[in-house]
Amino acid sequence: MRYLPLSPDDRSEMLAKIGVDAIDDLFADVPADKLLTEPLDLPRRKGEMEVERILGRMAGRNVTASSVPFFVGAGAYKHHVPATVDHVIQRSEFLTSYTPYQPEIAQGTLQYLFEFQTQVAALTGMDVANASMYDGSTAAGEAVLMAHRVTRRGKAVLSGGLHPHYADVIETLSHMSGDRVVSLPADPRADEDIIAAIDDETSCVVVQTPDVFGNLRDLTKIAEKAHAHGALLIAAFTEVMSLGLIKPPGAMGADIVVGEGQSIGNSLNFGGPYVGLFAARQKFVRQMPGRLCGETVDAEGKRGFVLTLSTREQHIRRDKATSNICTNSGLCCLAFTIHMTLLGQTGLQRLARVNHANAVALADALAGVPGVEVITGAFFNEFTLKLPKDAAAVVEALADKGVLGGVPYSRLAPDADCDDLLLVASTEVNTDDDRAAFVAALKEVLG
Amino acid sequence: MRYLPLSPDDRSEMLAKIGVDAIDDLFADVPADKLLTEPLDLPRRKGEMEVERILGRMAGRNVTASSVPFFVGAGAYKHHVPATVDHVIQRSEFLTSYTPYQPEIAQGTLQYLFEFQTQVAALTGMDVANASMYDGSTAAGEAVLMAHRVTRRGKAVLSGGLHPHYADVIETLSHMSGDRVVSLPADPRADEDIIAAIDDETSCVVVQTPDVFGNLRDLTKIAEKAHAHGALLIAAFTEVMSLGLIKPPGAMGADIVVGEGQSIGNSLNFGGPYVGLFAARQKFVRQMPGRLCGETVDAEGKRGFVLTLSTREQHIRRDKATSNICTNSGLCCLAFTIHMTLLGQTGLQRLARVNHANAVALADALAGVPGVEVITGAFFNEFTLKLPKDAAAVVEALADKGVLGGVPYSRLAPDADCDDLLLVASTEVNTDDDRAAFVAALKEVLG
Amino acid sequence: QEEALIFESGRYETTGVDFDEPENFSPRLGGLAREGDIGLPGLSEPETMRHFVRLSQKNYGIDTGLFPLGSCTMKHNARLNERMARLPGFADVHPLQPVSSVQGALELMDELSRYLVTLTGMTSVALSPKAGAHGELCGMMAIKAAIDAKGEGETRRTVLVPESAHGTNPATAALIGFKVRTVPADTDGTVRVQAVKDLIGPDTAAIMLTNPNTCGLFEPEIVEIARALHDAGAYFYCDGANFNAIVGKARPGDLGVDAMHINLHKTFSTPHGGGGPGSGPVVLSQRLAPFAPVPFVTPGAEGLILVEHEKDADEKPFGRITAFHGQMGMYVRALAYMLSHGSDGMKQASEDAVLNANYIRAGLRDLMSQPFGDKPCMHEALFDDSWLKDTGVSTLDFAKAMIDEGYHPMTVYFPLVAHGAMLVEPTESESKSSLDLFIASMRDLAQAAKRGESERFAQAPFHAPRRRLDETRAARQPILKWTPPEPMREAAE
Amino acid sequence: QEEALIFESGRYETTGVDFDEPENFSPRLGGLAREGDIGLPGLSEPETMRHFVRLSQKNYGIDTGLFPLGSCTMKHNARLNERMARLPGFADVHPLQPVSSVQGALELMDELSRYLVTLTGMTSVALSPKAGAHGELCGMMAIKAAIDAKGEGETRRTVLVPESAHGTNPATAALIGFKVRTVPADTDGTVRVQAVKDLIGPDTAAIMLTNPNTCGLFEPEIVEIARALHDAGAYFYCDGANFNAIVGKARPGDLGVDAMHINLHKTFSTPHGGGGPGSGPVVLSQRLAPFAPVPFVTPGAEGLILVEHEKDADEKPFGRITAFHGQMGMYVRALAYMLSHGSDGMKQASEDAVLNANYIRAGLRDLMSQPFGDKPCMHEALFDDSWLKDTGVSTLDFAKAMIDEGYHPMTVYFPLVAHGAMLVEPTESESKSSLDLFIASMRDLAQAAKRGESERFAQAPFHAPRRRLDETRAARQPILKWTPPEPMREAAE
Repeated sequence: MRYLPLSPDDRSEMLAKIGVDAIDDLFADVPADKLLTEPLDLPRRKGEMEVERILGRMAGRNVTASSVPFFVGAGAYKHHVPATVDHVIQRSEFLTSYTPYQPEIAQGTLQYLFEFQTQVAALTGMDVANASMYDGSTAAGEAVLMAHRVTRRGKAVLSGGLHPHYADVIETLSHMSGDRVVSLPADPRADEDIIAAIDDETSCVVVQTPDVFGNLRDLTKIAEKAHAHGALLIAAFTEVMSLGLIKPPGAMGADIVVGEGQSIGNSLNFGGPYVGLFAARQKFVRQMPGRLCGETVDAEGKRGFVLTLSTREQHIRRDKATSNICTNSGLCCLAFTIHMTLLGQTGLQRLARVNHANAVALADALAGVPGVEVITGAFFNEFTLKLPKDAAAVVEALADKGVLGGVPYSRLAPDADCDDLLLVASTEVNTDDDRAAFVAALKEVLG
Repeated sequence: MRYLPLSPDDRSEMLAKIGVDAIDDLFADVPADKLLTEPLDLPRRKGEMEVERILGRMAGRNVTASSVPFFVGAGAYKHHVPATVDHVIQRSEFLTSYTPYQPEIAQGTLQYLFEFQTQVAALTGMDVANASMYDGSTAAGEAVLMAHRVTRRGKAVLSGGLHPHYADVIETLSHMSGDRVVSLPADPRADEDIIAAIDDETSCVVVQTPDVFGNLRDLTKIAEKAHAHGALLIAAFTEVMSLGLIKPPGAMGADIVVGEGQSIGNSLNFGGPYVGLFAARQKFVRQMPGRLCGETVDAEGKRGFVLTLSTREQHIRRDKATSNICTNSGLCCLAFTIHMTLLGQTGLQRLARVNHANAVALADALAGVPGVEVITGAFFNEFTLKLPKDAAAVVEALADKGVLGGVPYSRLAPDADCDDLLLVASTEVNTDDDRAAFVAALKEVLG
Repeated sequence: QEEALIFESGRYETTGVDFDEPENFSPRLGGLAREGDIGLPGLSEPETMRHFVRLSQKNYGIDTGLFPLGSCTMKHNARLNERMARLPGFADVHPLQPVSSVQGALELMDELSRYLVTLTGMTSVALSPKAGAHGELCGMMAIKAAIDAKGEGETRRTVLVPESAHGTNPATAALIGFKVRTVPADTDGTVRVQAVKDLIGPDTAAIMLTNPNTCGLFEPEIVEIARALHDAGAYFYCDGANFNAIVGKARPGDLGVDAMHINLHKTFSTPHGGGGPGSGPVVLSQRLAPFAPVPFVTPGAEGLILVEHEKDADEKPFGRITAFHGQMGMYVRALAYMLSHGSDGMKQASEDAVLNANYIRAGLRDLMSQPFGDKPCMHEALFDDSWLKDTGVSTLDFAKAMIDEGYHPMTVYFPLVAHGAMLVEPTESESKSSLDLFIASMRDLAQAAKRGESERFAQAPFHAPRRRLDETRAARQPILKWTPPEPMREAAE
Repeated sequence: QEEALIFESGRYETTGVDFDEPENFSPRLGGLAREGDIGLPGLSEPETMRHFVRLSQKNYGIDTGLFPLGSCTMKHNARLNERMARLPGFADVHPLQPVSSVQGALELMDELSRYLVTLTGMTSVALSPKAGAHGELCGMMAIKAAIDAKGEGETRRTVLVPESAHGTNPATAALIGFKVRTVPADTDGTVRVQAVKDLIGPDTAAIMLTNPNTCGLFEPEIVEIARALHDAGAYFYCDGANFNAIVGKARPGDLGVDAMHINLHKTFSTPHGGGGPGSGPVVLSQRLAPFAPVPFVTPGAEGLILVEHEKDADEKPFGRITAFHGQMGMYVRALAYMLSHGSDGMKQASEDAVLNANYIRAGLRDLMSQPFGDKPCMHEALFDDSWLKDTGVSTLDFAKAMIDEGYHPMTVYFPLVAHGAMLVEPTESESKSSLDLFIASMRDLAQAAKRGESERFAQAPFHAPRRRLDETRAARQPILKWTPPEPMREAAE
């Protein structure tokens, strides 16, 4: 077996050295009737070529984003990732290393985490960022728990523009931990009165911008109201690239910012792995979940980096920890950091403008399809269409025509009574031909 | 431009430091009327995404070996290369290094070259091997030149079973250098009397096994006759994997062994880059072309490796060099060495048996097609069919049916009057389904 | 040469990505355009490449040497698996595409589930947890949901956790409102059924027990412990971090486990990647299966279906724990591992992992001390620091000295039940000659410690990218991001 | 830790590749089956990975630091190009598939040819040469064929080669039977037209001249030299190794060149790979174009055609120089480079390469000596060793001391026209800050040499995987492969 270096002779020699007769002598603590004697009902070993065939066949049954006019977003976005990124993250020293608990031989990981934290803080306009969470949705869940800790209150208010998956994650967690959640109704046109929902029991209010419908939200007044009531504003986003073009939550009064970082450096991957971004104001740093990398010096006075403030964490604090998180999204952070380094703010801003321009062009083109209404006013690279038909059926019909035309909102929230809404995203990968194909197909489907 | 780190400000500062006013002051030696003032008639810079689209479109116009039943060989073979190989050869320290002229910081390259040389010597059954040539054909050309040097004679005898491209390369080189070549006629059934062609003017006789038609050749008697006349036997091969199963040329009296190493570790690449293998008897080592890596010690007595015997080479000996070769196939050697290390003789022998078994099964299946004759008796993974029709037309017709069914010999040697011969190869990648598809398609084409 | 931070070497106007500026469009940003510098310098592509390659050279990985980090399972990461995960059909597919366009992806999830269920002898699997601790959370939520469904939510509020447990166990339990009670370990490092029974009461919701445990020992009374819990109406959560020792040798389902997470990045060798991403599917017993969260894959009339909402489920999902469907990229890698090994290879891998650990144990037992006596271990060998008594060398010193020998240290000071613990897990990926070399190096170090060569230890490492780092300073005045130097202010002071 | 050879760590029975043994077949090997051990040990996959990763750690590459190897052009290797070369449509295509099934591959070759012809101002290109020296051979063969076609084959037997030329030039000329005459360099490092005219005679076949030359200088009289050759009925072969300095700035065709090879691995950045593979297409003037070897791509009625035999050509190909069609993998990378840069980017790259070289020259000119005076260079700056006189430090010592500073040395002792030459080529891939750091390090070293700190140099390198290696010993008793130790024989002696 190609992965196992021991030969039968090795095994015999080693058993002798250990002083037992047979391998199962080492499994003596397993109750005899529980020790398996027959192989499990699974196929035997396969060579590389066979594995490639099996998985290649499965992969071939999926329609890839690059192979069709593609406009699917709603929390994950198709962007072009430079080849440098994937090359570097596959380097043995990054790919096959562990959490940097031995900092002397993990400065590579630690320095990029420090760079990552700095980048995320800059992007969000916040004081500090951690070394990542699993994804945007779990980061949002952790943010609510953190707000509860900070405020010592247990009621979260969720905007109706929050991605329903994010809301579900928060609600599940809150239900389990015995906290309360007030979720405002779905809000396609961003005209909800979230301010009215904030009271003195509120620990936090969670608002997403761009919201799930694509609307850009001004958080300033919500922050003021929240702060006036002793509550925190948690700002969320699912498209980090928007921060190249729109005002960051930190500049609008957010106390905690969470979001999905997938768009920078990471592939779609059918939903994961992604990278959750988590940033906060300096004063809350000791209540943050997750790993933090900090600067220090070594015994010779040279600058170096270590994981720090670990007394917040589960491996030290156990049941008093700020979170149970252990593994995070290390390698996805690295991908993020490399891509962001390549971009720099100049590249990020330009790329964001390309995204926005493509989305504007698409919105204008789709608005010309009879029966279609673009209901999103201010947006980044995603907006909502109101259709004269059931959006889910339209999406299926578009797929039959070779266009992946977006996400029916009803797929995210079947009970929201928004079956005619279609979320449509456009990024730098879309061409004029893609847009024309979408318009033509939509006309046919609706016609 | 993403590849150019200098900013406009940098450039100005640097010009000032150098003491010139403008960049073209540094191009002052270019005759003024020859200095280009307008951009050349080529497109301007493109982003990664655009380049991927352009080249992806071109790539998409080719039929890949993995996508169809594939039986094309004749000097290049479709094998499965483990993922480890491509990962390692892309490591920055291998990919972006230079010829190891500074051995203290190139021990990685040098050690694998030493391992490569040892592997090639073992495979071919020879005393020494060099650190690679461009490919098998140019290695063959160099071998003939070397034989001329060793014997101080100028007449090479080429077997009619030698790959016509290899013969062409030798003939072109000999024509240019003023040497003589006697090429025996094409010899599909391996019944030529090569021994009769050897005389006292002969510097070398070049025989391929498995030959271009797939025949396995016993070289022993040819070697005896050559040696009796003071000539050298140059043994050639185009399928290195055959050496896992058949007697090596070194055991049959060859003086120089040359061949194509592509099958181990390297992709088809539409013909290149490949890796030429070159091995010889110890006594001829100082007449060998190409780089040689040797063992030595460093100032502390530790084992280390260096390029050696460089007084043979062009950068020292100039017009007295054994060859003009400089760059060789470094990274392809590495791929070869890694794949061969993974295989070991146990894996190589097994893989060779799989190849042979698949070829035997295919030969038996094709022999059942009416009008088709398998004319090769002893073979490894390739053999020749005699068809009732023009082989080139059959191959085209098979391609229309989605089967890449081999190489018409007439494509290699249009003047050989062998238009009905088809060279067919089968390796470990072929399945029962592939064979069945080939048989069915061939029946249709011939029926 | 020191490697500067990108904030020190980069410039705001530099970019290593080429796009043309879009022309002729009217922004529709509603007055929310960002203004001013973001604070993100860029580097050209050559500079970027060199920066990160040079950073990587300051790291240690499995590919560069033996990585005996106990409990972490640093085994070989096959590049085949990386290649498979990058197939466009897996990597370039959106989680919200129409399910008709992702049938191969659902098939992969379904096949992975089948493997996991077969290997563990359980009823079903929840794939979506993003890492081990997330899997713990998922499993404990399922237990809580089951308790709630029985109307015992108000009473069953206590979770038993052995003192040797991973920190994630109590943290997870506490996160969703359980009280944690610690189960003491026996003198042999395992948990006695009696110790559990002593703590079981009507308030007991579950136990969270690692098996094989964090001392590297198979819990010999695990079946009895499970029965005791079940008899009391409570559940058995098994921390599956060490499942790699028994794959193909024993099935958690046969032992009475109700829920167990599987670290795909340990047992099934998806790369650790310097701290993630992981993946932590949870296998569930029949009692808990109905409560598995959305989404999950299930057969439908026209192919596989993805159930994404509680109302679409036949059972009683407790909710959703993450956006989308989990760590697809890790599923592909794990399935590639399983297909490659097969049932025979996975069993052999477990045996080799255990054999290798015992071989190290046998090679060091005369010099180093085993806290629970000289007896076989599973996939990791535990030593304590009693053999270092009076040498002036601490476990930490010893670990740092290993760096100078070219090794990554073992896990230290965990589990807490062993004083100055050193937990060595070689995994099945090491050859005998590699282990021999490691043992020889450790023996050499151990003898040096006993000879009193304390300076070799106290200051170690000497031969690493950094000498020992000041962690106290880092925590006292945390510097968590780069800030521009303020030469003016410094000059004024 | 030392890294053993695979022959020391591997075993004959080990394999890291899994295939099932074929069943039920009768070998058809005609009595030529191989018997006994081949002598090739195998390693498992984890061992193989670690072995080669650890070997790589003993190497220096562009990605790890500045690599100022003059004449070698160690510029950034974009991974986009690697990705493109690995597209199955290029990598998984056989050279002898029906041409109807490889139209995209032929299109790529055609497009690459168009770029090369446009950049050089020449008539056509022969793509198939496998590396630079092979391209020289191809070009000189074309010249020989042209001479033969004019019936001058017996008389025109001499090739002029400046003393500063690469060794490949005279070696190539000699390989195909030309006599080599050396053209002396002028005191300014360039070739005077008069020096050429002094050697031209009816026996002159061609000159082989590098431009920009190996001293990093553009030959100012190149147009006159070309004219002198042409007037005498001879040809001008230009060694294109340094074409990277003038891409987009000047075209060899405008200068009178008849043939020039292009090192795709230098000018167009296909990776050097530790010594190859390279690719050396040759551009040809109208006078030589008819003699280009087979194969080549040409338009046909139904798409592109591959002309593989002389009889199928309209012109007079001189033959074939390699099997198949050349280095496709390198063509893809080179075209990706060209598409990415565009005409604007390639011109800028040339300018930046020249600017960077002059910046280094300017930064070191007060400390180090320039053999031909203080004047601008092209893409590489040449120093000699006169500034080291009386320091006891040689060029070699200085180069080895650079290793301790973290740099790959420059090219040393080449070109031969400068005593103790040091040829520095930074390429356009280096940033100003990288150059500043390099200059500072060189200045520090140079001052140390002048201060007489000779021990820092004589024993260098100190900080490398190996100290200085004994090359004499390697050459005296060459050990070119591993042989099993013979303990019995040794014991007997």
